[in-house]
Amino acid sequence: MLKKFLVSCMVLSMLVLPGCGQAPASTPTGGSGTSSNNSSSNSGGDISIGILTSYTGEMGAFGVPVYNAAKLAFDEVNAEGGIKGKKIKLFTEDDQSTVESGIRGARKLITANGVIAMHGMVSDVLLATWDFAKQNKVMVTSPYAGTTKLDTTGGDYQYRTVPSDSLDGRVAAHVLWDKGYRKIAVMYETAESTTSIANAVAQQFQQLGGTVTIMEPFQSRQSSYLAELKKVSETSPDAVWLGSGQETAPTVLKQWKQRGYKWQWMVSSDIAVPEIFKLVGTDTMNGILTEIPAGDSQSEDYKRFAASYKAAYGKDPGGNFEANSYDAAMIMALAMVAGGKADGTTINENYKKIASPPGVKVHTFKDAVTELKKGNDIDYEGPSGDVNFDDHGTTSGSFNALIANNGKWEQFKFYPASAFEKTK
Amino acid sequence: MAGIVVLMGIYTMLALALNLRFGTAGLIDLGVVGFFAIGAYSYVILTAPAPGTADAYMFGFHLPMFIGFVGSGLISAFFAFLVGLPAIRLKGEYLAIATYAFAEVIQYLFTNEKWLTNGVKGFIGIEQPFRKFFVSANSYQYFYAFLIVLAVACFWYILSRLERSPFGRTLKAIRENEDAARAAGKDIERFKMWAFVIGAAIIGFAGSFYVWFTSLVVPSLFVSEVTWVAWIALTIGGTGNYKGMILGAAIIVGIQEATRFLQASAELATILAASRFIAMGLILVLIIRFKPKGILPERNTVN
Amino acid sequence: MVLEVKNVSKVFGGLRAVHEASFQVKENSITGLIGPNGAGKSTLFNCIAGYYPPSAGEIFFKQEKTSGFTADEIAKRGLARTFQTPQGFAQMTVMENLMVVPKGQVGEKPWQGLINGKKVKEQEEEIRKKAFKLLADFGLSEQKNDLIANLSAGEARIVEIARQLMLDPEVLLLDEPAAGINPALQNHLIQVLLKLRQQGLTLLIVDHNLGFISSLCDYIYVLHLGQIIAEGTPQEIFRNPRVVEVYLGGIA
Amino acid sequence: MSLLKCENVESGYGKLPILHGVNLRVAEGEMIALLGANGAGKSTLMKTIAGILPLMKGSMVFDGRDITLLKNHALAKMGLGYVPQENNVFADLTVAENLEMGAFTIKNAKQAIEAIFERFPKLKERYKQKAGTLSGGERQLLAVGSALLLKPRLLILDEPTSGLSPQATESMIETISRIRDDGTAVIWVVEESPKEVLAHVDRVYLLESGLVKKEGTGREFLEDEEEFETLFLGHNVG
Amino acid sequence: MDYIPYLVSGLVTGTILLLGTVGFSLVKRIENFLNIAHGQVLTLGAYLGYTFNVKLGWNIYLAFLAATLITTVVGWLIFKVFYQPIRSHGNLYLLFTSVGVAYIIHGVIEAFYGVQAKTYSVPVSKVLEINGIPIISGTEAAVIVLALGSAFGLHLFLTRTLTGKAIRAMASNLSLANARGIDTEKIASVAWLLSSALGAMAGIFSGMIGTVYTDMGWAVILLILSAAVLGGLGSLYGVMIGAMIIGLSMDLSVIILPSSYRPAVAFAMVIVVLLFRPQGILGGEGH
Repeated sequence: MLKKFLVSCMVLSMLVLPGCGQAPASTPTGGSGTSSNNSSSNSGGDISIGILTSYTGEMGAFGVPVYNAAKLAFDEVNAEGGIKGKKIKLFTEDDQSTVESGIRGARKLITANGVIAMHGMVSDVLLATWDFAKQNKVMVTSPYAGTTKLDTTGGDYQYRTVPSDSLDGRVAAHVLWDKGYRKIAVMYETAESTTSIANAVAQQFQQLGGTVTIMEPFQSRQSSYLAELKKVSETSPDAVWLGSGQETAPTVLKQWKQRGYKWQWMVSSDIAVPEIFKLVGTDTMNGILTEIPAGDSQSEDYKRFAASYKAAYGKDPGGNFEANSYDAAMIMALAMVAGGKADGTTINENYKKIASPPGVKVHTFKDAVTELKKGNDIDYEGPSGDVNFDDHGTTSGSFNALIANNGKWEQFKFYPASAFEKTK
Repeated sequence: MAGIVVLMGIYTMLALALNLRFGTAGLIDLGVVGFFAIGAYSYVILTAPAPGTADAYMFGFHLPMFIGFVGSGLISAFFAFLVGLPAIRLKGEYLAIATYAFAEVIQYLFTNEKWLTNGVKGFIGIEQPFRKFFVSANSYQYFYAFLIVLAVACFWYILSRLERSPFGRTLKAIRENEDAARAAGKDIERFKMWAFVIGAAIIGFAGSFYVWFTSLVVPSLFVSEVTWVAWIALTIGGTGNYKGMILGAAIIVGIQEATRFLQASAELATILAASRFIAMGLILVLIIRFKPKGILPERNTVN
Repeated sequence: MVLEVKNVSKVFGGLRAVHEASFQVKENSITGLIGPNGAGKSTLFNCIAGYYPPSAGEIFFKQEKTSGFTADEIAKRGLARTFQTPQGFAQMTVMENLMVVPKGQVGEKPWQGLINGKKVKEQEEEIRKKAFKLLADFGLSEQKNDLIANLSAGEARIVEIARQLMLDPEVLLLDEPAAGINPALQNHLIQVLLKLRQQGLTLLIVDHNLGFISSLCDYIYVLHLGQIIAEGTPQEIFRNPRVVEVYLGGIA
Repeated sequence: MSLLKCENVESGYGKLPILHGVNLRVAEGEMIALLGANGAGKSTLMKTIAGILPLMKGSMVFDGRDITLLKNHALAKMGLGYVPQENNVFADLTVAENLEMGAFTIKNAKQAIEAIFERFPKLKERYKQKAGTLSGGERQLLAVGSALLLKPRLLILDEPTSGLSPQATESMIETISRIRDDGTAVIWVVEESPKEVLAHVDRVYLLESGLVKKEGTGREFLEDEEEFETLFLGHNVG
Repeated sequence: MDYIPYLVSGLVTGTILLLGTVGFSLVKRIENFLNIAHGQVLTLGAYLGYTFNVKLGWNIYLAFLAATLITTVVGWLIFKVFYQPIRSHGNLYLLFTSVGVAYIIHGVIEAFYGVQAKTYSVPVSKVLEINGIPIISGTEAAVIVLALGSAFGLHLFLTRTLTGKAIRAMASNLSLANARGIDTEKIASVAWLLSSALGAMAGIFSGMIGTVYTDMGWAVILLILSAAVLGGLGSLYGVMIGAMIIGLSMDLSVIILPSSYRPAVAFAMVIVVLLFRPQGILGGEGH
């Protein structure tokens, strides 16, 4: 009796809540948008792919853009007739930015939904689910898992369309050096990605001949960072690199402004999102630098991608790894076409091959299919850049250096992948 | 399913340990996750290979899995002893706050002391027990679920035996009336310490099981929510009743899994995550309101 | 002298509850400690049993200085106490309550309890027998499976005495054992206590009422405002004008 | 008409009753003494009348109104003042604040407090002091004073002289009889100095094992010296 | 001179914490349980402040008033719906109910506002500089003044008004308060209103200084518990000092420790205090 009552309470809360929540107009639904039917778990004709990403929790801001971008790619594939007549169908799970939830989500996707590939995990979740996925011959890809832990272990059933954090950090150091700063401080949250990027920034900057005045790790989500700012200011740096997420960075930046400190900021790519201007204030943001692992936003690929993204979701892509997610999904589809089979093993075998030289450079699904039909080797290039993979499944990656200007991130310099090959 | 069983099992272990501490001995311990983390890290540090160049940790003893497992319980128990030395005397809520604070400090330590824990990078690719006998991960996960059930049964057996022993009887007496227990010549601090330490050992072992489940450890796994979930499982299931604890753990994990099957779209995820919290809160509030002793309350033993 | 209290004082904050009280309890005697409410009896009692450390003075039990010991250490040495309002392990049965008490239970060590070996089982059986006999002596056999929480006040008081006897004490400290018990049960209690003395036990009874105590005690001490104001046999105490004044007031 | 009428009152802590059907009446302006051994149920009866313990059986009528279900604070407003035996002042509040709490429900609190200060000048001297730091006698005085502020029709005093020095006891007895002289009915739980108290009271109830064993005037009790001594000193054995 | 900015930031942290902790220990004194959901009351206040300030575009001080008002009422409703009916169960049940309530509020807030952090639109104010070292900004000064003002207001309320004194009386001796004719239910309601109002203010102040996010309540309740233990759980003035000590020590610890240890400093202090002075800094003897 009681149990029944409780269950009904739970269901009730779920029915009531969506009504009052803020539901954006562009609501993509899991299976229905990409295929005709989303009721059965693995209906014979469809190819099931899982998006396991963070809709809630610390990384919650990235989930929807990553999902949307991947869906855009698969929609294009389906519009072209799918893969050998089969349509791609998406299932999605929220990892709540936690490993435990991620593992549960992955297990559900693999065992209940029968997905052949999963996409969209953050670093920790990817590491925790990879082995299980691999054992089940399920391919795993991520558009933003930058963790340095994968630098030497990835490559088999696991690929990422984003460079490693260590490269990210090196680029940040280069940007600051190129801007003429010689004395910087590094402030970073004690999270995995921010810590590894911070270390890379400091190391690279010193290699370039600059001085790092202080490495200041801090705890996220505190009400005040005045003490930390003061500590950094005492070392009088010309510029400060800040590695932090969207919950904490605004506090740091606002308090910096309130206290009237004057140094140049460079922030990590977590903060390189449009929302940041609302959170911090356009004035405060003006002139702040960042770099993001992305293709040249002036490239044709990117412009085309941005246009169709905007058409589908009413928003400009940017800062949330949309292009990386799009490419990861597109390569997944192409790998199946190239291998002629729709399973994880096929994707794994062809993933690197079709996106890396040698081969005919292709930019769209349609062109790629045409080339493949001709029997040609292809080298896919998309909105996120060359997407060439190294032996451990990581893209070499190009970077955009951005500057905040009146409420927008503007590209002021593009660093192609080739710029860093020698420092690797 | 197997994954659900594993998590249910692990939360049942925590609830079992908590029941010994609170249900039997009356200690309000809000530091469950602290010992859970100590257990998990003990296992990992004992079994980890020597550090590679990119690693910040200094000790990886590369000991056999079995020793790591035993170590996880023993080290957790040892820390409980250290914490208990001063803290076991604290009354009710003060002990609760002290243990809560302890668990938080542990998390900060594990985040920041890279030489020991490899910091936020943690350890990855942790080997699972008997994994090599299984070809596919799929069949292994059923075996692992079976292993967990076995372990829960084992702890259940040990704890229920302990509870029925003179030791358990004395603990209960202390819970019921400290003054009278003292008048009966019982050194209540010593008995409480035993309950605290044994509880920590079981939580430590649960840490090992958790590590095998996640296959990695990072400090962010060990947030205070773990403590609350264990308490909620114990409270709604019924303090002092082993079946209740399993039921409680099943309900909590069930709520979390149930919402998974409603997961249809990206936007719904936020609402679902939110309703998970609401459901968890509601169930706790309602149970306390209408069945304060839990769904399956403790039965008084009659000789 | 099995128990000696020497110049014991106890101060709470600014309040002096006991002031340099001294008295002695002879072996195998029944000694009374009486005084009106607020005289400091319970405080002194708690000092003896180790629940409060005395602010000054010393207490000797069997020639050993026990002031400063904890309550459980004193109890283990053979000085058992009861409480003014009976205390018990509420959600446990009468039998369990008694079985908790005995010293040196092997099964109280967790590993022994876990293994539940022969020694533990034998000891349990012994303890059970002993408890059963005690309950029978006190006429409580029928209640052995009742929860303490469901006993009447009188029964709870007798169970408490029985429980403390499981300690095999040499001295039993009783705190107002007659309070809340009807006269019939009181008589029963008196018989029980006299029998215990016959068996060699020493009793120290605290009460604020002379009636019950006078029919039991060999020797009485009177406490008033924290000080011993009189001592003697019951007859002497009854004739002591100071005691009568304290109890009945001045206009006698 | 009696001010307070208790019939067949049963009550106690938890499930088990301590009082087994007590009958008690108090007339307007009358002073009643309640005697009995420890554990006889005196404090329980007082707490039940004051509405702190719930009634299990029986009825209570105060001032013509059934108060069986009324809560403590409502009773206070009706003019039933209660001074518990222990913890009868707000230790963390000053003397003046304690009195203000006593006057919580009345209108011209200031004047009433002034009147109390006049009556008990000792309290006035210490009005800024925390009640927790007062001596035992002063504390009792404050407790009685606070209860008087309600201008109660019936004042229940649970052993107001417990633990007081002889002088303090004497002055407390005097104070209380003056309160009665002012027209307030009093129920007085007596443990100590019964001779002095009984000389002042109108009627006496003797409680034993949760029942009224004897009822009579103060004089009757005092005259029957043997029984009186038995009650307070016990049987003179030998 | 160099340390003044640390002191100021400690003051800001401390005063905000002070408001939160005072409300928490008011409930602790009146109802005698640890109200874990109090952290969520702060969060609720902060989010409502965001709604008025950003969504509706009101002036921050107007938004402050409106949000405080609503949170106060909600806090009181929560008391009526969740806590009052189970009072007789005992304080441990109240504590766990408050954990449940905390999860419910957390979930509701997340359902309404989503998971992304929010910030207020507070105009950047002028900074007071001494010898070129920025000391304190207008917003910070306003927060400190308002928070201390509210605490002082609470002090006046508790010592000068009859209701305030009744709250203290009730905390000191519940059954006696009843015997004195005080309607303790009503007074408890007032205490809950006050507690929620102070909590809401603390939440909004921390929103003005930093960001507002859904996990805020869990983070802050830990600091509140620490401050409360430090000051002696029930003592209102003790916890004010406790909160200031926690705020200052966290921010001053940054001088010698890596700042990632900042919150750990607070918890470590709790452990140390509990070991050596379990009744807290200003707590009385024994409990």
